[in-house]
Amino acid sequence: MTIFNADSFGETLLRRFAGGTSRRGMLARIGAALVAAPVFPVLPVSRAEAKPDRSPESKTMFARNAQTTDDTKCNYWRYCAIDGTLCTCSGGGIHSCPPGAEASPVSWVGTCVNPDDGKAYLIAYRDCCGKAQANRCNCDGTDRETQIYTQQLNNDIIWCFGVKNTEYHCSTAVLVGAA
Amino acid sequence: MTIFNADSFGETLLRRFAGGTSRRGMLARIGAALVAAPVFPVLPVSRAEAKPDRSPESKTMFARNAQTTDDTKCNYWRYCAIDGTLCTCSGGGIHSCPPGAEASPVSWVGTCVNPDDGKAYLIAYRDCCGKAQANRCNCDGTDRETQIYTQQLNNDIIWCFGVKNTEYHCSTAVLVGAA
Amino acid sequence: MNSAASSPLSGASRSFARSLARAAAFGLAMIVAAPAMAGPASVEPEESMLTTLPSPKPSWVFLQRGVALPGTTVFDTSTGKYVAQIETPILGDLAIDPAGKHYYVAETVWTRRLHGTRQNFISVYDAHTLTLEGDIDIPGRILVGNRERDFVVSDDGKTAYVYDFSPISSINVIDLVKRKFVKNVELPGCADLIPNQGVGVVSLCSDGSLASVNLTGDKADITRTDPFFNATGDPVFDDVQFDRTKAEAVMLSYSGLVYTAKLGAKPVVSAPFSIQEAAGLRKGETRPLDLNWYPTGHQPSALHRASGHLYVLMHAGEFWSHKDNATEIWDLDLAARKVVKRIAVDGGPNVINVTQEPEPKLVVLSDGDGGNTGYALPGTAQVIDPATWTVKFNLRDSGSGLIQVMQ
Amino acid sequence: MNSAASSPLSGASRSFARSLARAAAFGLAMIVAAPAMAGPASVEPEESMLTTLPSPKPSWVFLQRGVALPGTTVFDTSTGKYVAQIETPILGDLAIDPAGKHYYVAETVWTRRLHGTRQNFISVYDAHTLTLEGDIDIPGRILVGNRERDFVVSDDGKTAYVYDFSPISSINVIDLVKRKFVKNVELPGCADLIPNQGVGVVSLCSDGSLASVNLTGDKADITRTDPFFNATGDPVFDDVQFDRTKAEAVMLSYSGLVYTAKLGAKPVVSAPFSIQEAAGLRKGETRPLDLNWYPTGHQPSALHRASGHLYVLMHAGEFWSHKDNATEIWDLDLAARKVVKRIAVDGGPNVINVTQEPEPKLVVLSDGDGGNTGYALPGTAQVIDPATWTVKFNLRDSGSGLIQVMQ
Repeated sequence: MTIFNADSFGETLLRRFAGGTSRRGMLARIGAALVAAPVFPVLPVSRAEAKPDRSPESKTMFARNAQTTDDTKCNYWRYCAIDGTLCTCSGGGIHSCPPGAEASPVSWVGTCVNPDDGKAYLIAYRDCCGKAQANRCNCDGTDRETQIYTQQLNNDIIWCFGVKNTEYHCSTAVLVGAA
Repeated sequence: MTIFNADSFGETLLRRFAGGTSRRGMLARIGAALVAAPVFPVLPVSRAEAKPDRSPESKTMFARNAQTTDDTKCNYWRYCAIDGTLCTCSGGGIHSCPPGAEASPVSWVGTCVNPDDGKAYLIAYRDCCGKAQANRCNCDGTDRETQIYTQQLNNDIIWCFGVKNTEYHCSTAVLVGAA
Repeated sequence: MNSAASSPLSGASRSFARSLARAAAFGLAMIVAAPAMAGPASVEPEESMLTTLPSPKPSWVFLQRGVALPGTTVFDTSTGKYVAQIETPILGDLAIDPAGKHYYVAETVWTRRLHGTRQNFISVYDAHTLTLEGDIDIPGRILVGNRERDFVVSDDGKTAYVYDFSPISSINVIDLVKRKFVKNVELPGCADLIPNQGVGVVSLCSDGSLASVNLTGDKADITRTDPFFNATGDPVFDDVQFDRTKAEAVMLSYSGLVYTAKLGAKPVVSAPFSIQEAAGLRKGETRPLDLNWYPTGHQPSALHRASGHLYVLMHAGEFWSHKDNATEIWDLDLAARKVVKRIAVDGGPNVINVTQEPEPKLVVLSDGDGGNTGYALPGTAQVIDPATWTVKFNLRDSGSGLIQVMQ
Repeated sequence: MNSAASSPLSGASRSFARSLARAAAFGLAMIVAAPAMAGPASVEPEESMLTTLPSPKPSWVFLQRGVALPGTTVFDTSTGKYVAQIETPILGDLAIDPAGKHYYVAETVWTRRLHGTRQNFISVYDAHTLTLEGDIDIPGRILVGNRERDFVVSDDGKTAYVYDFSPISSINVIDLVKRKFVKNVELPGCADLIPNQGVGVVSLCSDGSLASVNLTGDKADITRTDPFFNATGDPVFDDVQFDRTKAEAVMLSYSGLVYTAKLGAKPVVSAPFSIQEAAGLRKGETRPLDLNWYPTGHQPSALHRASGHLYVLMHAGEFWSHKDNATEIWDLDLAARKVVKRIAVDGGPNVINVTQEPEPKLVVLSDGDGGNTGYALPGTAQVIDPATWTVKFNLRDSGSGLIQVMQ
């Protein structure tokens, strides 16, 4: 049975950040809060199973209808698993918080297909925190979105950690890399 | 020039509570928080001018269209100067707070005409406090409603004083007496 | 409310009285509540009264007003009437004392609204007066809306469990008798708390297992079942249904698999069956493009304990559309593994619950209601009688999120 | 926003880093912001950035989101674009530093939301980053919505005045340079604060006078003008318009009388004139039954200082309907005492303001907007060019209450 297969989520990050580094070394680096790293629940990710499926059959309804030109619309390609108010409508940008809001260094993630190249990318939905909800352009993408026992893939949680105040203002969709 | 003429508001209360009592004595009784009393700004009310005008010409649009049967509707006669959520729609009554809410002992007032007898009555709009706004049946009557420098006749102020928490929940319309 | 009792308003405090005298001395006119001392008047002045409530009834339904307005409204599904408002904040969690004597609200506030110090606590309200009896401070709690399994009370009403994610995953254990926080127990890789009487709690885990957390000893002991579901490929909804009397949990996956588990020191999970197959259709897939009927919503199912019927919000669509609005309610007889009724439902609900009366009533609502404002304001809940499948009442301005009932 | 500058996100705190390491050790997967250390990837990973603002512009408008949702939205009336959100709570008051360096928010919170300790303070925000620089505690403040004259800043930006009603009527004086509460001054029978540079404040009183509160000495000295209006029979609206450069206040009564006052140590009030007569109609009555055009709204008028034009929300009706929705805007030339234009307005606004640009823009809104929900949610504000009387922009989801501009 597959334990963790959110596309290549794990594989990518292992590739990008772990490389020859040991798991222990990786944790040490997380400890310094300098790098991103996934540490999987209970069992390490199976690389074989984590391979992204890029066949047309893998494309969700969202992916089939996504666009790449307007990041203030819910069907912008990166928003495949977002939930909340778009920072792009609220004085921020696709990877910028509005003035006075603080970006959570920790986020949930999605794997979204860019219709321009047909490739899957890992998106970090970083919440901007510490201000009352902007409530401008509310979107809810649910591609591969799970429940709260798999937190990093759940978009209902207020992802405001390591910030001064966890009030939720809006969400960004930061491109982390190819999936 | 008339300094205070909100119908017989002043006159009534002077008649009911002051009687032969001195102004000083009246204040002492307010100090004991046992009685209601108006103490007028700067100048004492002129009794002659404070006489209620019961001619049809004195009837506002609200009074001409008021009813006496359904206290969950905005045109119920006592609501001529109310502003807010009706407690009658929110688990309370015309002079009862909903469970968990605390009635402010201080209130703003209105002078409303009861269409059944054509007489004017003094109504104390006592806010129920300490719970989030009920937001059920919102009404805004403006008969003789003034601005905040004449607080006792203004219905925008949160009239929650002497209660544990001043969060506004809903408003009652307590009959004080004939005007 | 007919059932409400009344008692006279207690007098103002002395310090307030002093402040009032001072205000009066400075020329402020006002009316003070004062029926007792009223002089002669043509009309008897009224007293301000307080209203009280009976114990929570099985016919009552508790509807969160959503993420824009705080508060949980209570309606009686027998009469369609509004009962009262319970003071739940936005993202607060309500738990009802099984004995009906208290309402518990788990909440998080900053001392200065959007700054200051974060505080996490359980507010204890008297069920009859809705007055606050006190707070129980706890170290933390998850901030997420529309979940019933982040704050649960044991069947005997003595212990509360609050899920925390900080982002360390853990459980806070609270003694409701002593009104004291007891301990925090780490719960790696799991969430969603189901009370497991005499043991502790059972929890869903991201490896596809159930964890049984034994909290009877000094040290928490966590054991897991074998993985039985795919947490990323076909997750079971957080919204686990639980039958206290049978100690049985019912879980539903995105694709429509129905699992039941017998709780206890070592939970036992049954082999799943497909709700679509139980309706005579083909099994749900776990890939997009294939159209089928799927369970949906934040609160997609409701178990009527006595009859063993599971009512499920369903919609026609593709996989990964598990938050869509429902167009049908399916009535699943769990013992018979058969969908006995499929009923079209208006208003696109995505939350459902059922009262635990012998003749139950379903309550459904579209989480995120409030017209076209997009603000998730209280909308109109429908009370449906599953005996006749007719809408008995429309509860206006009722809720926009989680629906709860007396267990 | 074109005008916004960006700066890289600062790193997470060390204590959070520790907690993260602990979380990781317990099997939690997450993504941490980490652009700098990123290894080779086909796409360059993005950094999280912060956005900053220019100083407040005369073309900006500040719209309170109302009594259901906290926050004040800022829009640019030159572009119709959303700029940012300032953190005003429900019933909070915003004041803009005349120098444009800070936003000040007077607010009231309980330490535990609906219980605990009441706190009243002024939050100081940097105008460029909108970060909170600190709080200034004050003893109290009135709780009322939609008023601009409960929290004002002196023309030199050094002193703030907060009106308190507890129910004793008073003024709290705050030193904005030292960021300290200075003193509380009792203000019997008066409210609504107008900064009176070099003296203190001027205030409207219930005997129909203006009080001048001299705060330069150790003891506050209050002098009053002769009564000039009828506070109960024909009140002037709280929403006094004030021209800082001329030290002149403009007041408008329910019946349509326009008063101007020259401020100073001893304010001088001019004889009023009727806005209806200025429009060639008969004077407004102060009794019901007589139909006429009357000023209306929570913020019924807006003064364009440079041109001396007062824009007034008007409606046809009877006296005591001063909160009705407006159907016209009247353009009153104060010096000429003439209504030079009457324009029909859609949407029934009851708040109005005007930017202080050489070519001003009017902004109107229906306080209590938000569709048919009755919740006073942010609605659509109209930006009107009074040169052409055309709607330049519709600002959606903008406000539902007070409208403010740079003075």
